[in-house]
Amino acid sequence: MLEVKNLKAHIDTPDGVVKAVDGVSFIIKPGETVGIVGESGSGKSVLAHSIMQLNPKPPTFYPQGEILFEGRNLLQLQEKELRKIRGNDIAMIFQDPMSSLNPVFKVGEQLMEAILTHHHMPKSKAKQRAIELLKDVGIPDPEKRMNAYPHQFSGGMRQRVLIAIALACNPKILIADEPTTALDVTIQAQILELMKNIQEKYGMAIIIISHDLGVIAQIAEKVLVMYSGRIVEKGNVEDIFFHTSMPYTWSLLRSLPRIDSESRERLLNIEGQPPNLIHPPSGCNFHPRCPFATEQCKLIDPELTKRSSNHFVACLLSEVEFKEAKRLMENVEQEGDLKHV
Amino acid sequence: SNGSSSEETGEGNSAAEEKQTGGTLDVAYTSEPDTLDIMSNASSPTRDIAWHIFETLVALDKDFAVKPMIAEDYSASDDQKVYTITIRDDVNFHNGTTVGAEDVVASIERWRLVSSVGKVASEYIEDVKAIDELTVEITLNEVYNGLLDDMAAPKTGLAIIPKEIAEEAGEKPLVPEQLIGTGPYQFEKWERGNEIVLTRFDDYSQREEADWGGLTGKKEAILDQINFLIVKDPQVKLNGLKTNLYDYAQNIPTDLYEVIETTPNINPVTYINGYSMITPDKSEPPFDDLKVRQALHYALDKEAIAQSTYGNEEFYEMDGALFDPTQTELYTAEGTDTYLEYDPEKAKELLNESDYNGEPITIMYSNNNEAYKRISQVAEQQLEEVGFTVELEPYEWATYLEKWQEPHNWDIVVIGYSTRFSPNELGFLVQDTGSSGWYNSERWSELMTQWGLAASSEERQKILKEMNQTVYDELPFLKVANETTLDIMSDEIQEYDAWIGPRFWNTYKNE
Amino acid sequence: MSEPLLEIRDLKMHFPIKQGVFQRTTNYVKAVNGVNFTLNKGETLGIVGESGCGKSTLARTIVGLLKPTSGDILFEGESILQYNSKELHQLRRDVQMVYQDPYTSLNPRMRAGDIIAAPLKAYNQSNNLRKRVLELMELVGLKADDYKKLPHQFSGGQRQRIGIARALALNPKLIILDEPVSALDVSVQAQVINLLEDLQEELGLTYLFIAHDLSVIRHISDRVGVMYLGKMMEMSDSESLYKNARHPYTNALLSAIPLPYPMKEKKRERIVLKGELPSPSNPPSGCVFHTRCPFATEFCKGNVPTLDEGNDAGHFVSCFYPIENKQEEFARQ
Amino acid sequence: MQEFYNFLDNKKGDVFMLRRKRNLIPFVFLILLFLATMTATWWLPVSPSFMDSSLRLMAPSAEYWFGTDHFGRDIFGQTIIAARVSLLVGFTVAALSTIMGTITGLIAGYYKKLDSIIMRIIDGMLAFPSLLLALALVAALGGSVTNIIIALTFSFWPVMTRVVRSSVLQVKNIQYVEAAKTSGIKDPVILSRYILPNVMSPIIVQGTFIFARSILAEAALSFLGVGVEPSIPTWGNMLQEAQIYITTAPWFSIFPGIFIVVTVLALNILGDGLRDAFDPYAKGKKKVKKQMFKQRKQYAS
Amino acid sequence: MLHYTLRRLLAIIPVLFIVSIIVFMIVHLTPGNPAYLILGEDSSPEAIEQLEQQLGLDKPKVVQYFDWLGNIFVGDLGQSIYSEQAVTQIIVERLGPTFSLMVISMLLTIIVAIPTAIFIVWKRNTVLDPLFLSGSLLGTSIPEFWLALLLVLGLGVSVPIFPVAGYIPITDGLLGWLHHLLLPGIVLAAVEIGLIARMLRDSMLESVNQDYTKTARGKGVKESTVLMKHVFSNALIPTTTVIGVTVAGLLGGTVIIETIFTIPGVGQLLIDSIHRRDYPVIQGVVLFVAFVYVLINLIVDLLYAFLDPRIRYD
Ligand SMILES: Nc1ncnc2c1ncn2[C@@H]1O[C@H](COP(=O)(O)OP(=O)(O)OP(=O)(O)O)[C@@H](O)[C@H]1O
Ligand SMILES: Nc1ncnc2c1ncn2[C@@H]1O[C@H](COP(=O)(O)OP(=O)(O)OP(=O)(O)O)[C@@H](O)[C@H]1O
Ligand SMILES: [Mg+2]
Ligand SMILES: [Mg+2]
Repeated sequence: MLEVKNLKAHIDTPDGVVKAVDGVSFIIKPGETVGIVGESGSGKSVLAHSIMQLNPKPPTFYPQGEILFEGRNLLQLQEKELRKIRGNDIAMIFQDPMSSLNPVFKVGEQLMEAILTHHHMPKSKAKQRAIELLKDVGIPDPEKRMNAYPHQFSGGMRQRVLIAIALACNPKILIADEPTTALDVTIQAQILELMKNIQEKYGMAIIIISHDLGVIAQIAEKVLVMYSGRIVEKGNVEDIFFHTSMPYTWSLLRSLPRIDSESRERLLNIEGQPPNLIHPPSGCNFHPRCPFATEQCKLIDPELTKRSSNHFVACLLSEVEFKEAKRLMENVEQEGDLKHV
Repeated sequence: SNGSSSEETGEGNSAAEEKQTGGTLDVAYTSEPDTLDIMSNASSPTRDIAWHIFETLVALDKDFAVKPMIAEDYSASDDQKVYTITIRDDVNFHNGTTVGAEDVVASIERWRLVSSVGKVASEYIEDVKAIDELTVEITLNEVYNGLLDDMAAPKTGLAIIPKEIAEEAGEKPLVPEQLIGTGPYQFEKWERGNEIVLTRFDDYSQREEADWGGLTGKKEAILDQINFLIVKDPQVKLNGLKTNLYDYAQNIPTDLYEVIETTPNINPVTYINGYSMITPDKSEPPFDDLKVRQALHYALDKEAIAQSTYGNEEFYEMDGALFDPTQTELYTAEGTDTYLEYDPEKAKELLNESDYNGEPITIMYSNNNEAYKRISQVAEQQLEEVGFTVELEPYEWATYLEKWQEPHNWDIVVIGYSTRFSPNELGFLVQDTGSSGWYNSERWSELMTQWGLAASSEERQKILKEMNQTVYDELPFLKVANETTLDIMSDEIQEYDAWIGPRFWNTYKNE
Repeated sequence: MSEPLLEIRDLKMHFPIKQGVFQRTTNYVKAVNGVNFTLNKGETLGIVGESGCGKSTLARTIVGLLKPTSGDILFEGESILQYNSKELHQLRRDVQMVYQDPYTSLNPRMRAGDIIAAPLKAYNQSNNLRKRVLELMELVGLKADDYKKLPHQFSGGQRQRIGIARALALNPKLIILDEPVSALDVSVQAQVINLLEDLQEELGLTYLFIAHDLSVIRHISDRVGVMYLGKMMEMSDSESLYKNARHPYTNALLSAIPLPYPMKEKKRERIVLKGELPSPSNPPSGCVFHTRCPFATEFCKGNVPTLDEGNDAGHFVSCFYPIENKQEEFARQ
Repeated sequence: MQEFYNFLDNKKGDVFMLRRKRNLIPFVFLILLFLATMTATWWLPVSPSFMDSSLRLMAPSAEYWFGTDHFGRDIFGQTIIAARVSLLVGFTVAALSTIMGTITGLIAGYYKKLDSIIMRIIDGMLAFPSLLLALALVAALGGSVTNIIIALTFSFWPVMTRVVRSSVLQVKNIQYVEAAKTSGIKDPVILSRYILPNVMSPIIVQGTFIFARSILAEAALSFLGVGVEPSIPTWGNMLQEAQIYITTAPWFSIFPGIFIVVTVLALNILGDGLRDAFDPYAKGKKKVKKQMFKQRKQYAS
Repeated sequence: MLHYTLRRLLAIIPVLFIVSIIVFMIVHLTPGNPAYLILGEDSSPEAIEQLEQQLGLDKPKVVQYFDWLGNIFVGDLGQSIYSEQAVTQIIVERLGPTFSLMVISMLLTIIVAIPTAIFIVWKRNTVLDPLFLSGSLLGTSIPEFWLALLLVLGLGVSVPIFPVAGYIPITDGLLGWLHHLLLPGIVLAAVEIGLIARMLRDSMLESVNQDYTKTARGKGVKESTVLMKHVFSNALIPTTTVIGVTVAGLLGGTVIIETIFTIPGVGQLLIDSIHRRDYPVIQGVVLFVAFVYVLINLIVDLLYAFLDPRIRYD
């Protein structure tokens, strides 16, 4: 249904060109849920915006690649055709709930606009639908809250409004850029449930970007891991969570605070600075921070290679090498810990 | 040329055409009068509009000679102290009543109160009384030959109004409802800031003398209505005439003459309009010193000033006399020989001899008039060339008037005076006032007294020559040039005669 | 026990709802509706709760951005509501806030470095300014060449870090963090949490930490408060709360945590809260949770529970029928 | 750590607005105009105030580039000299009213309590026709450029205040202002570094408007006798004097007119540059265009 | 809000009071005296004194002021020294033309400026933008009388579509009214269009890249709608302010346009009265203009709260 082929999205700045998305490819099928995780600043939002063709041009430009939606390249579509797709076929939940709502319009109006843009119906009906949507996303007292302005909403409430806007037209693809960051877990669960229901009902595909690996685990079937504008690992959830064979993903998972862990235990994190996207490191982008990096990693830029049927990894280490390295590392750490104790 | 007092414009063949009665004339008039009370207000806008409404006992004809108007006849006693005036018996007021001696007496009484000319005359008047229905007798306390001139003055002359109104108004200016005269047009309405409307007075009692002209003789109201529209901008007037929005526009900058000449359906109208002058303040240094005034005189190249100011030679005349050449009774060129002497070297010498030490002198002028502004600017340059230090101080008219009253506010003013009809009216020579720059001259005062007593034309000519001479000897002011006013009118207007200002009787539109 | 740094006494913050041409007040949103707690020096109090229950409002009231409808806020024993502007200025050096919203809380026309430097300049700590800023930036994981970038050139998480660096700049006594890590990837999140903990140890900082991520809360907090509809439902030290949640709402909350184990996650049972979501402008009578509480009775509708200490010392709960001994159940999960 | 500092030091010195060609040209123009007018008396072949009534209203020629006026003065010289007072009036009035308007507007918009007082005074000030004010000033202090500047400043300043205030009302509600407040940043800094840059664009638009209008208004006041001496030319009073010659001697009005327009344009471009310096979104447009062009080519091939 | 409105309405009184003092002082301190003007160039000091007495100008200024103020409270602004008409009546008479002119020019301004600004923002990266910029600046820096003359010569004289001057009240026919006011309206509008379109363009450019526009675009909303609705309504505040000030200013009359097109409006009234030192009229007009300003600015202030709900006054 959606195929992204070797997409590059670069941003021009006075200091140079930021290679925010630098050669990303993936495919989404109807009814599928793809999670995107990755370091903050790795280009997830830019990628999402590229699919929607919403990056401001300038400064953003697309030096290469294709985004094929139902066979049409979104990069080359006329604004008019894009418009028909946006909101209706592909909808997006924006990352920032605070500034993504227009401060001078009532929440209800903004929601109704989403409905009325693609469907001709009387205003009263649209209003009805809007109220329903608000209710679905868990806004209390939706009739009254329709008349509130965004600044009168809490962060989570605004986020839910954005979700409602995205869901308004039952899109074929939903791009959710950190849709639940501002939500408490109960509402988060409710929202994820809602998304799943719609997915089941209409065969909607979902691209969900999140830092909350729990959320990814809960909803996604496939996962893409991004690092400095590239996909460094992709595969089924299980592959990613249990058969990680990419040092970055592995480090990421290790940084998680666990609900069952002792409090105050020091969290692990990835050492070093995130890469400079204007002048990315040579070879493998992750090498300066990779605990297993070799001299080779500095020179050779690894391609995404197949590990198992659905599992692709961009790393020079083979699965076996990686496992070995991992084991060694964990041993060292434990020894270190013992010394401390 | 502007040498003749009245200028007939309009094409030759038009006279042959049938007069068209009726119609409305739209006149673009530059400034709105403060009042239409012609007796109390000496401004040109008041005069130009009000003389359609009001008439005087005696009036000036086209050659500026006094002729009867409402009066049938007049005579003076042998001792020249008693004037007997008879009134025409059929003169109607706009309110339907007829002019009687009582009305005239009341009007004279009011005139003595409110008119600046009337106030001068009033000092000589002992008594005014009605002898019968149509006869009035004025008794003077001493011989005063200016009386008839004063009564006939186009500005603040003796307009005849109904007795009740004269008494009711007293010193106050006439309000619109009181604008009842005997003229060929009557007052209709006044929308402040917009227009003044006059309509034909159907019961107007005409005089028969077609050749008198001026403000008397045969006046025929042919048009139904005259609208005086207040239009300030010259370009608007011109464009309005081009597009038939107006039929007549008063006071166009002479610089636009070329345009007018080349526009087919617009004809120029010109008439004399007094002269511009440079008046030094004679009460204070440096100009209390005659030498410095002489330096001023020699420093000014009046022809250059006039050319820069008026542009087209048609519109100014280099003549140094106190009156206009068309005023045959008053004009004499004698005594004005030094008028155009321009000698900067001599001016420098005179300045060196004097006490003047380069302290700045102030030229004050009112910038409501483009001409004064230009004269000042050119004069500034010429004066600086001979060693004066000059500062220009333009003011708007009201401020100017107030500043004018105080000698320390200025050293020189640039101003103009409209045509005057007797030495009595020469405001710029009235002794010891701001307007004359505090001119104090026994010689001049003596001449004025003689003027009041002079009866014959020869006597007067002699005095006038002496007056010119005095002005050039004592230099109370420096005349720049005679001005000619330019009006424009549509070629539909026929048999139009401007005299000294726009007058719309005896004229008509051919559409 | 160390001494209290911040005391909140029966704090209420009601926003007027305005309607009509003349914007007359027709009702109030009772965003914070009677909250009490004490925060001790060097402690971290985590606040969790339903979205829209008044957490941010509480935070904004504490830093003096909103004038509370009633109640009192004591900082080091003094009521800050009576402070004049000079005292307030001094207070602000000690109390800093990290905003929930990383986008609008940064001046779009200031460079990242200047944003972080601003509080330092405000308190005349300008010597070695640049060095200090770069240190702070490094602490929160920003690069040196980010110094002169403008906010819109950063990603969401990067902006959040600027906000954190700004709050840390002055070494305040109390930092109020309104969802500081929700936009961060786990690695940076770990880095920031580690940093916060280190700083607390080193400088004895006190945190009021608002978050939705219960794992993070658990990790960082000494005590946790659970809010619902403008009120505190439960408050205890975090061990006790996570192991032995007594309020039905807390319980539901804990059961809804998504876990990063795909297999488990897909099988897991959750307690789903039913019922209409109540509106803060028209809160339910009695216990505000009764409309959605699985254990509610008629009694709950008519009576307002208070935040009481039960058998466990230091474990306060505002419920007539608190759940006892949930430990085993929790362990099973 | 050390390398961080080195890195920064290399990049020191912000992209000053004049680095852009678009800003450089108007800047150079204004500087040249300023120098030209200040030194005009030395290099102009004919004294601009030299009158010769025989040379009235001559069309532009090799000798008189811009023709002559009704006194036969050289319009080119007049136009150059006129820049003195016009620029002085324009700049001073624009600068003064912008500065005062910005200050009062910031304060009124930011402090609720002062708002009602300041704005009522501003309302009152707005009501005074500048002409009346100028007349009174001339009466009190005598006629001069200073009085024109004062009178015009008084009439333009309140408008600026209102414009600034309205934007401040809007901006001050955005969270970064709150955030700054809670960081302990003092009000003057909040006003100057947080609010002002975000209300810059209406200020610049209004400021250049004031510049243009005050040059013209100066003429209107001069005409009423409260202006500078007529022998000192200004663009405004040149235009005023040229008014009746608009059809017969169009060059008389066209040249000062062009100078006004070009100066305002130059100033405006500079103002825009200034705003762009504050505008985070307005950077690097040009380069991108080139790249987009390239990209399109690629697609085409 | 109601409270705020009432407070503001009450505040009109002190504002007008202060304005009244200042205008009185200014008017009476300005040199020039109606007595000189009425009596003309060569009047005698005695006559002037007499007239001053008659006009009540010889009384102490304080007395004159309080006489005037006392009458204002009963709604009487006094009488013109010249026409002896009531000042209120004079203002009312002159208000018709001025108000008409204001309406026409404001309508023109808004009709042209707003779509232009939106269009330009839409085409912001094309050559149209700098062109527009120069155009708008031309509008603001071209003297009104120039433009007026050009238009009159073009559309009044060469191709006589419009009358070159004059005014017809709307009661004499809507068409004639419009016909006479269109040219002056255009001239006035040209200056304002330059300013307002510029103001709007710049404010819109400020918000054209805000996140909420992405949301709107993401909904599939047309770019033009995004601009016209979302960007536009966020950019309105400074523009509204300028429009407010302009409207109020126009109600005070525009001397140049009224003169060139001979429209008997408040501007001409004021300038004529200043020239004539018709004190009661000057004072009355200024007070009236002040009142209009305060009122319009109040409306604009209230509008802010509607245009941006985050703005609150209490
Ligand atoms: N307008 C811009 N100018 C310059 N750089 C930009 C711009 N927008 C984004 N970037 C850079 O592009 C990179 C990718 O940004 P993006 O917003 O896609 O990150 P992200 O993966 O969504 O991160 P997060 O999870 O923190 O939101 C970041 O390094 C950011 O600094
Ligand atoms: N300015 C305001 N005017 C009216 N109501 C407001 C205002 N600000 C907040 N509210 C309301 O107050 C309630 C609490 O909001 P608050 O932002 O404190 O919630 P929160 O607990 O921080 O939620 P979240 O986790 O979603 O950020 C919400 O119902 C919100 O709509
Ligand atoms: Mg992002
Ligand atoms: Mg919140």
